[in-house]
Amino acid sequence: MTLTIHVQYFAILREQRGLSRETLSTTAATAVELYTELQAKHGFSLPADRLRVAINDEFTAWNAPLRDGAAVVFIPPVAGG
Amino acid sequence: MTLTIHVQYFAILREQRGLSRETLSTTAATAVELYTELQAKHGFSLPADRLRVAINDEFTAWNAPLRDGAAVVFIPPVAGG
Amino acid sequence: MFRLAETPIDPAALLHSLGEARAGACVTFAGWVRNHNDGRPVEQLDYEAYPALAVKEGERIVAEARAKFPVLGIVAVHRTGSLAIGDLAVWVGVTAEHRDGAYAASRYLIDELKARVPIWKKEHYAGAQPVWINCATRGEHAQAAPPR
Amino acid sequence: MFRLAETPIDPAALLHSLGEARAGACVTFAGWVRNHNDGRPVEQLDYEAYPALAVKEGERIVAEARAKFPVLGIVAVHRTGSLAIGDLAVWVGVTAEHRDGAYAASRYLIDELKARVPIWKKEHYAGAQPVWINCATRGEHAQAAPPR
Repeated sequence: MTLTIHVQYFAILREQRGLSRETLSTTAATAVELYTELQAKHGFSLPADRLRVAINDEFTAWNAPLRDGAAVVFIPPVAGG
Repeated sequence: MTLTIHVQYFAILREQRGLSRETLSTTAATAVELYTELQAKHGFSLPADRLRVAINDEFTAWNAPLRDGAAVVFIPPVAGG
Repeated sequence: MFRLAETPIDPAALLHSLGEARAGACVTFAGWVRNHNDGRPVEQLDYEAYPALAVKEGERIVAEARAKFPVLGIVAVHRTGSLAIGDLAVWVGVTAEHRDGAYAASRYLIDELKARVPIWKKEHYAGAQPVWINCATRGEHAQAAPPR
Repeated sequence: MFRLAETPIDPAALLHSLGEARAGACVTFAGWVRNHNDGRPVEQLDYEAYPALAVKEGERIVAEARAKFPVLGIVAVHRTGSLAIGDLAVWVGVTAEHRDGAYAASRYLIDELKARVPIWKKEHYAGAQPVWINCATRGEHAQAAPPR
Protein backbone atom coordinates (compact mmCIF):
# COMPACT_ATOMS: atom_id res chain seq x y z
CA MET A 1 0.00 0.00 0.00
CA THR A 2 1.28 3.45 -0.84
CA LEU A 3 0.97 6.14 1.82
CA THR A 4 1.25 9.90 1.61
CA ILE A 5 3.52 11.09 4.44
CA HIS A 6 4.54 14.59 5.51
CA VAL A 7 8.12 14.72 6.75
CA GLN A 8 9.67 17.66 8.58
CA TYR A 9 13.44 17.88 9.01
CA PHE A 10 15.37 19.66 11.76
CA ALA A 11 19.01 20.43 12.48
CA ILE A 12 21.54 18.04 10.92
CA LEU A 13 18.82 16.16 9.00
CA ARG A 14 17.47 19.42 7.57
CA GLU A 15 20.95 20.32 6.36
CA GLN A 16 21.72 16.87 4.96
CA ARG A 17 18.34 16.75 3.20
CA GLY A 18 18.66 20.36 2.01
CA LEU A 19 15.08 21.22 2.90
CA SER A 20 12.80 21.60 5.90
CA ARG A 21 9.77 19.61 4.83
CA GLU A 22 8.45 17.45 2.05
CA THR A 23 5.44 15.35 1.27
CA LEU A 24 6.24 11.96 -0.21
CA SER A 25 4.71 8.67 -1.23
CA THR A 26 6.09 5.53 0.33
CA THR A 27 5.37 1.86 0.70
CA ALA A 28 7.11 1.83 4.12
CA ALA A 29 4.84 0.32 6.77
CA THR A 30 6.62 1.78 9.80
CA ALA A 31 8.71 4.82 10.69
CA VAL A 32 11.91 2.79 10.81
CA GLU A 33 11.28 1.48 7.30
CA LEU A 34 10.68 5.03 6.11
CA TYR A 35 13.90 6.28 7.69
CA THR A 36 15.87 3.42 6.14
CA GLU A 37 14.45 4.30 2.75
CA LEU A 38 15.22 8.04 3.14
CA GLN A 39 18.67 7.42 4.61
CA ALA A 40 19.65 5.33 1.57
CA LYS A 41 18.33 8.02 -0.76
CA HIS A 42 19.80 11.11 0.95
CA GLY A 43 22.85 9.77 2.79
CA PHE A 44 21.81 10.77 6.29
CA SER A 45 24.83 10.20 8.54
CA LEU A 46 22.96 9.15 11.68
CA PRO A 47 21.80 5.54 12.03
CA ALA A 48 18.21 5.02 13.13
CA ASP A 49 19.32 3.77 16.53
CA ARG A 50 20.68 7.27 17.31
CA LEU A 51 17.33 8.87 16.45
CA ARG A 52 13.87 9.00 17.92
CA VAL A 53 10.72 9.53 15.90
CA ALA A 54 7.63 11.64 16.40
CA ILE A 55 4.35 11.09 14.58
CA ASN A 56 1.77 13.86 14.66
CA ASP A 57 3.90 15.78 17.19
CA GLU A 58 4.23 12.97 19.74
CA PHE A 59 7.13 10.65 20.44
CA THR A 60 6.23 7.29 18.93
CA ALA A 61 7.69 3.79 18.77
CA TRP A 62 9.82 3.19 15.66
CA ASN A 63 7.80 0.14 14.73
CA ALA A 64 4.37 1.72 15.09
CA PRO A 65 2.43 1.44 11.79
CA LEU A 66 2.46 4.50 9.54
CA ARG A 67 -0.94 5.83 8.58
CA ASP A 68 -1.83 7.77 5.47
CA GLY A 69 -1.34 11.50 5.99
CA ALA A 70 0.90 11.12 9.03
CA ALA A 71 3.32 13.93 9.96
CA VAL A 72 6.68 12.34 10.69
CA VAL A 73 9.72 13.93 12.32
CA PHE A 74 13.00 12.10 12.83
CA ILE A 75 14.70 13.44 15.96
CA PRO A 76 18.50 13.54 16.12
CA PRO A 77 20.20 13.46 19.54
CA VAL A 78 19.07 16.59 21.35
CA ALA A 79 21.42 19.20 22.79
CA GLY A 80 19.47 21.86 24.59
CA GLY A 81 20.91 23.99 27.38
CA MET B 1 43.03 39.22 89.03
CA THR B 2 40.60 41.83 87.81
CA LEU B 3 40.28 42.31 84.07
CA THR B 4 38.73 45.09 82.03
CA ILE B 5 36.52 43.50 79.33
CA HIS B 6 34.51 45.05 76.52
CA VAL B 7 31.27 43.21 75.88
CA GLN B 8 29.04 43.74 72.86
CA TYR B 9 25.48 42.36 72.82
CA PHE B 10 23.39 41.37 69.82
CA ALA B 11 19.82 40.28 69.21
CA ILE B 12 18.08 38.61 72.17
CA LEU B 13 21.03 39.30 74.51
CA ARG B 14 21.04 42.98 73.52
CA GLU B 15 17.34 43.21 74.36
CA GLN B 16 17.62 41.27 77.61
CA ARG B 17 20.60 43.37 78.69
CA GLY B 18 18.97 46.59 77.48
CA LEU B 19 22.13 47.91 75.85
CA SER B 20 24.48 47.14 72.98
CA ARG B 21 27.85 47.37 74.65
CA GLU B 22 29.49 47.89 78.00
CA THR B 23 32.93 47.83 79.52
CA LEU B 24 33.16 45.98 82.81
CA SER B 25 35.58 44.71 85.43
CA THR B 26 35.53 41.03 86.21
CA THR B 27 37.49 38.38 88.04
CA ALA B 28 36.26 35.73 85.55
CA ALA B 29 39.19 33.82 84.08
CA THR B 30 37.38 32.46 81.03
CA ALA B 31 34.52 33.44 78.74
CA VAL B 32 32.22 30.82 80.24
CA GLU B 33 32.85 32.17 83.74
CA LEU B 34 32.08 35.67 82.48
CA TYR B 35 28.82 34.54 80.86
CA THR B 36 27.76 32.71 84.03
CA GLU B 37 28.39 35.88 86.01
CA LEU B 38 26.47 38.09 83.57
CA GLN B 39 23.62 35.61 83.17
CA ALA B 40 23.06 35.59 86.96
CA LYS B 41 23.12 39.39 87.04
CA HIS B 42 20.90 40.11 84.01
CA GLY B 43 18.73 37.02 83.73
CA PHE B 44 19.74 35.99 80.22
CA SER B 45 17.37 33.24 79.13
CA LEU B 46 19.84 31.22 77.06
CA PRO B 47 22.17 28.78 78.79
CA ALA B 48 25.84 28.94 77.83
CA ASP B 49 25.61 25.62 75.99
CA ARG B 50 23.25 27.25 73.47
CA LEU B 51 25.74 30.04 72.77
CA ARG B 52 29.10 30.42 71.13
CA VAL B 53 31.62 33.07 72.05
CA ALA B 54 33.87 35.36 70.02
CA ILE B 55 36.90 37.16 71.41
CA ASN B 56 38.39 39.99 69.36
CA ASP B 57 36.04 39.15 66.48
CA GLU B 58 36.98 35.47 66.18
CA PHE B 59 35.11 32.39 67.35
CA THR B 60 36.94 31.16 70.45
CA ALA B 61 36.74 28.21 72.84
CA TRP B 62 34.57 28.91 75.89
CA ASN B 63 37.40 27.92 78.25
CA ALA B 64 40.11 30.02 76.59
CA PRO B 65 41.65 32.43 79.14
CA LEU B 66 40.32 36.00 79.11
CA ARG B 67 42.94 38.71 78.67
CA ASP B 68 42.77 42.26 79.87
CA GLY B 69 41.13 44.53 77.30
CA ALA B 70 39.50 41.66 75.37
CA ALA B 71 36.39 42.32 73.26
CA VAL B 72 33.86 39.59 74.01
CA VAL B 73 30.67 38.75 72.12
CA PHE B 74 28.26 36.01 73.20
CA ILE B 75 26.61 34.54 70.12
CA PRO B 76 23.02 33.25 70.39
CA PRO B 77 21.85 30.57 67.93
CA VAL B 78 22.08 32.15 64.49
CA ALA B 79 19.16 32.39 62.08
CA GLY B 80 20.32 33.91 58.82
CA GLY B 81 18.59 33.30 55.51
CA MET C 1 5.35 27.09 32.32
CA PHE C 2 7.80 26.15 29.56
CA ARG C 3 8.25 28.16 26.42
CA LEU C 4 10.63 28.82 23.55
CA ALA C 5 11.94 32.32 22.89
CA GLU C 6 13.19 33.61 19.56
CA THR C 7 14.42 36.83 21.18
CA PRO C 8 16.63 37.46 24.24
CA ILE C 9 15.31 36.05 27.53
CA ASP C 10 14.64 38.66 30.23
CA PRO C 11 15.36 36.94 33.57
CA ALA C 12 14.25 39.95 35.61
CA ALA C 13 10.75 39.84 34.13
CA LEU C 14 10.54 36.06 34.55
CA LEU C 15 11.72 36.33 38.14
CA HIS C 16 9.14 38.99 38.81
CA SER C 17 6.40 36.69 37.52
CA LEU C 18 7.46 34.10 40.12
CA GLY C 19 7.13 36.36 43.16
CA GLU C 20 4.51 35.44 45.73
CA ALA C 21 4.10 35.95 49.45
CA ARG C 22 4.18 32.26 50.39
CA ALA C 23 7.56 31.69 48.72
CA GLY C 24 10.66 31.64 50.89
CA ALA C 25 13.13 30.30 48.36
CA CYS C 26 13.84 30.93 44.70
CA VAL C 27 16.48 28.99 42.79
CA THR C 28 17.34 30.00 39.26
CA PHE C 29 19.53 28.32 36.67
CA ALA C 30 20.94 30.27 33.74
CA GLY C 31 22.75 28.52 30.92
CA TRP C 32 25.05 30.95 29.13
CA VAL C 33 26.88 30.41 25.86
CA ARG C 34 30.48 29.59 26.87
CA ASN C 35 33.49 30.67 24.83
CA HIS C 36 34.72 27.08 24.64
CA ASN C 37 33.48 23.48 24.59
CA ASP C 38 35.61 20.35 24.95
CA GLY C 39 38.69 22.54 24.64
CA ARG C 40 37.64 24.19 21.35
CA PRO C 41 37.07 27.96 21.20
CA VAL C 42 33.45 28.65 20.30
CA GLU C 43 32.46 31.74 18.32
CA GLN C 44 28.69 31.42 18.10
CA LEU C 45 25.83 28.96 18.55
CA ASP C 46 22.63 28.24 16.72
CA TYR C 47 19.74 26.63 18.57
CA GLU C 48 17.01 25.00 16.53
CA ALA C 49 13.83 23.55 18.04
CA TYR C 50 10.97 21.36 16.91
CA PRO C 51 8.49 23.79 18.41
CA ALA C 52 5.29 21.73 18.70
CA LEU C 53 6.97 18.82 20.44
CA ALA C 54 9.51 20.92 22.37
CA VAL C 55 6.73 22.82 24.12
CA LYS C 56 4.74 19.65 24.85
CA GLU C 57 7.78 17.87 26.27
CA GLY C 58 8.89 20.93 28.23
CA GLU C 59 5.43 21.26 29.78
CA ARG C 60 5.46 17.56 30.65
CA ILE C 61 8.77 18.02 32.47
CA VAL C 62 7.38 21.02 34.36
CA ALA C 63 4.35 18.93 35.40
CA GLU C 64 6.63 16.11 36.54
CA ALA C 65 8.68 18.52 38.67
CA ARG C 66 5.48 19.86 40.26
CA ALA C 67 4.38 16.32 41.09
CA LYS C 68 7.74 15.23 42.50
CA PHE C 69 8.78 18.25 44.57
CA PRO C 70 7.08 20.75 46.92
CA VAL C 71 7.26 23.85 44.74
CA LEU C 72 5.08 26.90 44.18
CA GLY C 73 6.10 28.34 40.80
CA ILE C 74 8.09 27.11 37.80
CA VAL C 75 9.16 29.06 34.74
CA ALA C 76 11.50 27.63 32.10
CA VAL C 77 12.47 29.28 28.82
CA HIS C 78 14.82 28.11 26.07
CA ARG C 79 16.20 30.33 23.32
CA THR C 80 16.23 29.48 19.64
CA GLY C 81 18.19 31.17 16.88
CA SER C 82 21.75 32.52 16.74
CA LEU C 83 23.43 33.29 20.06
CA ALA C 84 26.75 34.94 20.86
CA ILE C 85 29.16 34.23 23.73
CA GLY C 86 27.58 35.24 27.04
CA ASP C 87 24.02 35.10 25.70
CA LEU C 88 21.43 33.34 27.79
CA ALA C 89 20.44 30.02 26.19
CA VAL C 90 18.16 28.63 28.88
CA TRP C 91 16.67 29.96 32.11
CA VAL C 92 14.82 28.00 34.79
CA GLY C 93 13.30 29.59 37.89
CA VAL C 94 11.63 27.73 40.75
CA THR C 95 10.00 29.07 43.89
CA ALA C 96 9.08 27.06 46.95
CA GLU C 97 8.37 27.56 50.62
CA HIS C 98 11.70 25.95 51.49
CA ARG C 99 14.97 25.64 49.64
CA ASP C 100 15.10 21.83 49.48
CA GLY C 101 12.17 21.72 47.06
CA ALA C 102 13.46 24.64 45.01
CA TYR C 103 16.95 23.14 44.53
CA ALA C 104 15.69 19.64 43.76
CA ALA C 105 13.10 20.81 41.25
CA SER C 106 15.55 23.19 39.59
CA ARG C 107 18.09 20.44 39.07
CA TYR C 108 15.45 18.01 37.82
CA LEU C 109 14.13 20.55 35.34
CA ILE C 110 17.43 21.45 33.72
CA ASP C 111 18.62 17.84 33.58
CA GLU C 112 15.40 16.62 31.96
CA LEU C 113 15.06 19.61 29.64
CA LYS C 114 18.57 19.05 28.30
CA ALA C 115 18.03 15.32 27.88
CA ARG C 116 14.53 15.23 26.41
CA VAL C 117 13.37 18.42 24.71
CA PRO C 118 13.89 18.39 20.93
CA ILE C 119 16.30 21.30 20.67
CA TRP C 120 19.58 21.09 18.79
CA LYS C 121 22.78 23.08 19.07
CA LYS C 122 25.22 23.88 16.29
CA GLU C 123 28.58 25.26 17.38
CA HIS C 124 30.64 27.55 15.18
CA TYR C 125 34.43 27.69 15.55
CA ALA C 126 37.19 29.89 14.19
CA GLY C 127 38.63 28.21 11.09
CA ALA C 128 36.75 24.92 11.35
CA GLN C 129 33.48 23.41 10.19
CA PRO C 130 30.50 24.00 12.48
CA VAL C 131 29.30 20.94 14.38
CA TRP C 132 25.88 19.70 15.48
CA ILE C 133 26.52 18.71 19.09
CA ASN C 134 25.89 15.03 19.97
CA CYS C 135 25.36 14.15 16.30
CA ALA C 136 28.85 12.86 15.43
CA THR C 137 29.02 9.35 13.94
CA ARG C 138 31.83 6.80 13.73
CA GLY C 139 34.01 8.70 16.20
CA GLU C 140 34.10 11.89 14.13
CA HIS C 141 32.50 15.25 14.64
CA ALA C 142 29.28 15.50 12.68
CA GLN C 143 29.77 17.92 9.84
CA ALA C 144 27.09 20.10 8.47
CA ALA C 145 26.28 19.41 4.86
CA PRO C 146 28.11 21.59 2.33
CA PRO C 147 26.01 24.50 1.00
CA ARG C 148 23.76 23.50 -1.87
CA MET D 1 32.62 37.81 47.91
CA PHE D 2 30.33 37.97 50.95
CA ARG D 3 28.87 41.15 52.29
CA LEU D 4 26.08 42.55 54.44
CA ALA D 5 23.61 45.05 53.02
CA GLU D 6 21.62 47.57 55.02
CA THR D 7 19.59 48.53 51.96
CA PRO D 8 17.68 46.40 49.42
CA ILE D 9 19.75 43.86 47.52
CA ASP D 10 19.82 44.35 43.73
CA PRO D 11 20.11 40.87 42.20
CA ALA D 12 20.37 42.20 38.65
CA ALA D 13 23.50 44.18 39.48
CA LEU D 14 25.02 41.25 41.39
CA LEU D 15 24.25 38.91 38.52
CA HIS D 16 25.84 41.30 36.09
CA SER D 17 29.02 41.32 38.19
CA LEU D 18 29.19 37.52 37.80
CA GLY D 19 29.11 37.46 34.00
CA GLU D 20 32.17 36.12 32.21
CA ALA D 21 32.84 34.42 28.90
CA ARG D 22 34.09 31.14 30.38
CA ALA D 23 30.94 30.59 32.44
CA GLY D 24 28.30 28.21 31.10
CA ALA D 25 26.14 27.93 34.20
CA CYS D 26 24.84 30.33 36.81
CA VAL D 27 22.80 29.18 39.79
CA THR D 28 21.24 31.74 42.09
CA PHE D 29 19.47 31.33 45.39
CA ALA D 30 17.16 34.02 46.71
CA GLY D 31 15.73 33.85 50.21
CA TRP D 32 12.55 35.90 50.44
CA VAL D 33 10.64 36.86 53.57
CA ARG D 34 7.67 34.45 53.69
CA ASN D 35 4.26 35.45 55.01
CA HIS D 36 4.30 32.53 57.44
CA ASN D 37 6.68 30.39 59.48
CA ASP D 38 5.78 27.18 61.31
CA GLY D 39 2.14 27.91 60.61
CA ARG D 40 2.16 31.42 62.11
CA PRO D 41 1.40 34.44 59.92
CA VAL D 42 4.47 36.71 59.79
CA GLU D 43 4.12 40.47 59.39
CA GLN D 44 7.71 41.64 59.35
CA LEU D 45 11.26 40.54 60.09
CA ASP D 46 14.29 42.19 61.61
CA TYR D 47 17.74 40.87 60.76
CA GLU D 48 20.60 41.83 63.03
CA ALA D 49 24.23 40.94 62.32
CA TYR D 50 27.50 41.00 64.21
CA PRO D 51 29.18 42.68 61.27
CA ALA D 52 32.90 42.11 61.89
CA LEU D 53 32.51 38.37 62.45
CA ALA D 54 29.67 37.89 59.98
CA VAL D 55 31.82 39.15 57.13
CA LYS D 56 34.84 37.09 58.22
CA GLU D 57 32.75 33.92 58.53
CA GLY D 58 30.92 34.62 55.26
CA GLU D 59 34.21 35.08 53.44
CA ARG D 60 35.52 31.85 54.96
CA ILE D 61 32.49 29.97 53.62
CA VAL D 62 33.00 31.49 50.17
CA ALA D 63 36.66 30.37 50.25
CA GLU D 64 35.61 26.87 51.30
CA ALA D 65 33.14 26.66 48.41
CA ARG D 66 35.87 27.76 45.98
CA ALA D 67 38.18 25.06 47.31
CA LYS D 68 35.56 22.30 47.25
CA PHE D 69 33.81 22.90 43.92
CA PRO D 70 34.84 23.87 40.36
CA VAL D 71 33.38 27.38 40.25
CA LEU D 72 34.32 30.65 38.62
CA GLY D 73 32.50 33.39 40.54
CA ILE D 74 30.69 33.62 43.88
CA VAL D 75 28.68 36.52 45.26
CA ALA D 76 26.67 36.28 48.50
CA VAL D 77 24.83 39.11 50.21
CA HIS D 78 22.70 39.11 53.37
CA ARG D 79 20.35 41.90 54.37
CA THR D 80 20.19 43.49 57.79
CA GLY D 81 17.47 45.71 59.21
CA SER D 82 13.68 45.57 58.92
CA LEU D 83 12.22 43.60 56.03
CA ALA D 84 8.65 43.20 54.79
CA ILE D 85 6.97 40.15 53.23
CA GLY D 86 8.50 39.44 49.82
CA ASP D 87 11.72 41.33 50.54
CA LEU D 88 14.97 39.68 49.63
CA ALA D 89 16.83 38.55 52.77
CA VAL D 90 19.74 36.69 51.22
CA TRP D 91 21.06 36.22 47.69
CA VAL D 92 23.75 33.81 46.53
CA GLY D 93 25.01 33.63 42.95
CA VAL D 94 27.51 31.12 41.60
CA THR D 95 28.96 30.77 38.11
CA ALA D 96 30.85 27.78 36.79
CA GLU D 97 31.79 26.18 33.51
CA HIS D 98 29.30 23.37 34.18
CA ARG D 99 26.13 23.14 36.20
CA ASP D 100 27.29 20.44 38.63
CA GLY D 101 29.77 22.79 40.26
CA ALA D 102 27.35 25.70 40.29
CA TYR D 103 24.54 23.73 41.97
CA ALA D 104 26.81 22.07 44.53
CA ALA D 105 28.54 25.30 45.52
CA SER D 106 25.24 27.19 45.70
CA ARG D 107 23.74 24.66 48.07
CA TYR D 108 26.88 24.52 50.20
CA LEU D 109 26.97 28.31 50.48
CA ILE D 110 23.38 28.83 51.59
CA ASP D 111 23.47 25.89 54.02
CA GLU D 112 26.70 27.04 55.65
CA LEU D 113 25.75 30.72 55.67
CA LYS D 114 22.50 29.93 57.47
CA ALA D 115 24.22 27.67 59.98
CA ARG D 116 27.34 29.65 60.78
CA VAL D 117 27.16 33.38 60.06
CA PRO D 118 26.27 35.46 63.15
CA ILE D 119 23.00 36.91 61.89
CA TRP D 120 19.78 36.80 63.89
CA LYS D 121 16.16 36.98 62.84
CA LYS D 122 13.29 38.42 64.85
CA GLU D 123 9.81 37.63 63.56
CA HIS D 124 6.86 39.92 64.18
CA TYR D 125 3.31 38.53 64.25
CA ALA D 126 -0.16 40.02 64.33
CA GLY D 127 -1.29 40.19 67.95
CA ALA D 128 1.61 38.26 69.50
CA GLN D 129 5.04 38.96 70.94
CA PRO D 130 7.88 39.00 68.44
CA VAL D 131 10.25 36.04 68.61
CA TRP D 132 13.98 35.65 68.07
CA ILE D 133 14.13 32.53 65.89
CA ASN D 134 16.08 29.56 67.31
CA CYS D 135 16.42 31.29 70.68
CA ALA D 136 13.51 29.70 72.54
CA THR D 137 14.36 28.01 75.85
CA ARG D 138 12.58 25.34 77.89
CA GLY D 139 10.22 24.49 75.04
CA GLU D 140 8.77 27.99 74.78
CA HIS D 141 9.18 30.67 72.18
CA ALA D 142 11.89 33.10 73.20
CA GLN D 143 10.27 36.40 74.04
CA ALA D 144 11.86 39.72 73.44
CA ALA D 145 12.41 41.72 76.60
CA PRO D 146 9.59 44.11 77.50
CA PRO D 147 10.22 47.72 76.46
CA ARG D 148 12.31 49.62 78.98
